[in-house]
Amino acid sequence: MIEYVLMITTVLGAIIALMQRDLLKAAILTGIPGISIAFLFQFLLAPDVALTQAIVGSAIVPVFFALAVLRTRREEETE
Amino acid sequence: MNELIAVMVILPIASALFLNFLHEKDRTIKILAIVTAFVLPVLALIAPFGTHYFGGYVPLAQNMTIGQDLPALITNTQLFQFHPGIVYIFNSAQQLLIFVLCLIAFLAIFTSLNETKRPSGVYAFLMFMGTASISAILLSDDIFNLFVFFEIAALAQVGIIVASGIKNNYETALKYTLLGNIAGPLLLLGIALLLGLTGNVNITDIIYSLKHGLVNPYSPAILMALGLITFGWMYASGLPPFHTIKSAVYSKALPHGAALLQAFSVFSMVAIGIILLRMFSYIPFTKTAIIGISLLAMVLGITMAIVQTDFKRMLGFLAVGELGYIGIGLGLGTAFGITAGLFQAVNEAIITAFLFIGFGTVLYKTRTADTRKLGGMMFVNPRLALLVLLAGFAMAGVPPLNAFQSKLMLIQASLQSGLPELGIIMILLSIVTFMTFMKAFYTIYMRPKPADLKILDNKIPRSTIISMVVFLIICVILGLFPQLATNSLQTLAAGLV
Amino acid sequence: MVIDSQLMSFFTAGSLIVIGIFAALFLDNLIKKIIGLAFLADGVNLFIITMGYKAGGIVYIFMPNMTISNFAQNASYPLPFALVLTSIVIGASTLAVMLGLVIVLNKRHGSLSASKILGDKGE
Amino acid sequence: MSFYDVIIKRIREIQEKAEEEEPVTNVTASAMLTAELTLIASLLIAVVMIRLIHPILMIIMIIVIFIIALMAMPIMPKLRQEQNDSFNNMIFYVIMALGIIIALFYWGNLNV
Repeated sequence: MIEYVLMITTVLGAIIALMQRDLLKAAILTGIPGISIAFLFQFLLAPDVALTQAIVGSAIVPVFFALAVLRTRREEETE
Repeated sequence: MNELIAVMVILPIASALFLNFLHEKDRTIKILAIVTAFVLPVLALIAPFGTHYFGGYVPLAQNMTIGQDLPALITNTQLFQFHPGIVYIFNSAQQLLIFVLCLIAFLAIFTSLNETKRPSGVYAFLMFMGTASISAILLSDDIFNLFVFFEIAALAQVGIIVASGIKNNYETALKYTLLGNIAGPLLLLGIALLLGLTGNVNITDIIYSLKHGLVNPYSPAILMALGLITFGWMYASGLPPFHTIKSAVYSKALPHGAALLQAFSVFSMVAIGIILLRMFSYIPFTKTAIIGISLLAMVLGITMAIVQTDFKRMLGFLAVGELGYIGIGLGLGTAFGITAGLFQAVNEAIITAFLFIGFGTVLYKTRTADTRKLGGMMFVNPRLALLVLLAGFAMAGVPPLNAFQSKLMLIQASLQSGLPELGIIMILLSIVTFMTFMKAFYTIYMRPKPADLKILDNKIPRSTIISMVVFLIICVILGLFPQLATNSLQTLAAGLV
Repeated sequence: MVIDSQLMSFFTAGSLIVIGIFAALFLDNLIKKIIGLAFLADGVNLFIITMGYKAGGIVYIFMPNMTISNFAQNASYPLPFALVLTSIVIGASTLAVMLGLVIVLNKRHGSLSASKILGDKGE
Repeated sequence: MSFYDVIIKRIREIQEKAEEEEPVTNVTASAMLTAELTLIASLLIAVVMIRLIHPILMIIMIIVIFIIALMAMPIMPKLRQEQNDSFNNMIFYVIMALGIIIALFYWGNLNV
């Protein structure tokens, strides 16, 4: 049952991350689908990929985005 | 077992890493880079033909020590024949294609080391890395290995654009990467569908599964995979709708970089096109689609080339347009047509590199690429002008030069396949190509010099002229003796029908 | 049709791919476009992993107390998983390149809007 | 008004709309004219290949495309504007092409 919850968090997390106006929040929220996918990999019998994805998807990628946002601008522009 | 095949990919990667390591030691880097770049085409010539199994993982059927004690569950099925590791295949066609690729890389590196003031830095690194990945794409019989090198090649191309320092190059680089990050995962999705259906990533094994009914060859997933791989192919080679970004990429690189970049596109188009034909030639729609896309590329590329005012952009669009000829050769699907298409690919890579480096001298002298501001370059250096004119003749297909032979073969092949319309369009577009070239040549070289044009006093390096002469010699040799190329391409083409 | 977790996982992967393409196509902010592309790559990875999954199977690690035939019949298919490891690393590296380019461009133009930075003036 | 004048006029109109500062010279106009004729000619010749499917369909298509080309003349300035360097344009066409390719390969093969 828990895998269905993870699938829903993945999709919802992706949509919510893209809906943020604050780019830093969006950057940090990308970790939610990342970590959900990592747990999903564990359920799909791929523990070593899950380990890699947990590090890359939930730590490295959000940090990359957050660093990029901090070096550029925080708010999305409105026309 | 053939170790030299793997060396063809490993040597450029190793030398790229090593050159980066020797930062700031300009003289050593220069010598080392030229020596390695010179070794690469020689290596392609001396390596014996054959198959290389990475890590020594041969199919179980050939591995007697493991193969004999296995249960009937394995020996009686195809598992016994399948390839467990990455396989590189090296035959006469691959030899010719890799030789030409490495030769262009050598001349581009040779030119760049003398034209740029500081040889140390990432530029040579990126050129070697790109060459290695395209060689791997040509050699690889493993479709996932192909994807990995496809991505490395895309990154190397982005690096070459970023390193050029031309105005607005970062914008073009970002556009190219963004589009690449759509095309790359979708290509991977196509590969994944094939893997899911056949359980294999080795192309020979996938073909075996498709031809011997192990999987349904018309299942929707296969058709989807075919579409997605075609999409990745269009990105890698710059066919429409990627022709605008690809021509922008060529125009934002330095001339020698652009020469190498178009060679990358030409050879990845050939490599992935051959794989498409090998796997899916039983679906009749594949060839129709390849011909349709190629026609679109020819017409859009060449008509867009005429209306450009920037000569680098014009050359970029012409390079995209010429890709269409290769595609038509592949799409005709006969052995003669495929040979003609591959021969055209070899010729086009050489001639376009020749043109990019040739027109690059104008850029070197005047620092502008706008044809409206140029003129009178003929009197600055008439011999160079003559070389550029000969390159243009070669591109248009004037008799003693090489593109004449391949275009003639293409037209004959289209007549033999019962599609004379393609021949007519090819002749028409050749004429328009020549007109486009002459328009640029006239405005840059023959028109009186505009008053506000400043011609810099820097001498054109001798290495640039040597490279151009080498290109011209190859053009003449291939034009007079086309059998040199077609003989080695015929075996591959015959195997694809 | 039986709705099992494998099918649902394919749908999740598909929706991630669609969300990614949507973001790359319609959102104007460059960082958001790149976030979308990261989701696209994630979706493809999830798709490949789901293909190797076997309902009720075991992890493809050979333990000392297993027999070969039991392992061969129940283990999930490991080849896709090996591919995804490579693909994750490639995705992260191209992401870093794109973000680096975005930082440079923001310094030049003072904006993150795709229609402003990547507009029609590249000739 | 001759054909050449019509072309020049239309190019100028489209350039004014696009707010380009380029002057319409003889070279630009002749280049546009060549591109235009090449485009229409190769389109018409390519359509002849439909004869492999059905000869009557080919005749109809040629007539239709000829009329459309005459009505939409000059096509090239518009086509050039469509194929500009704007990223939004590029990605739109890329996704369109993806959709068309998948649809063609998927349904084209299942139903033929």
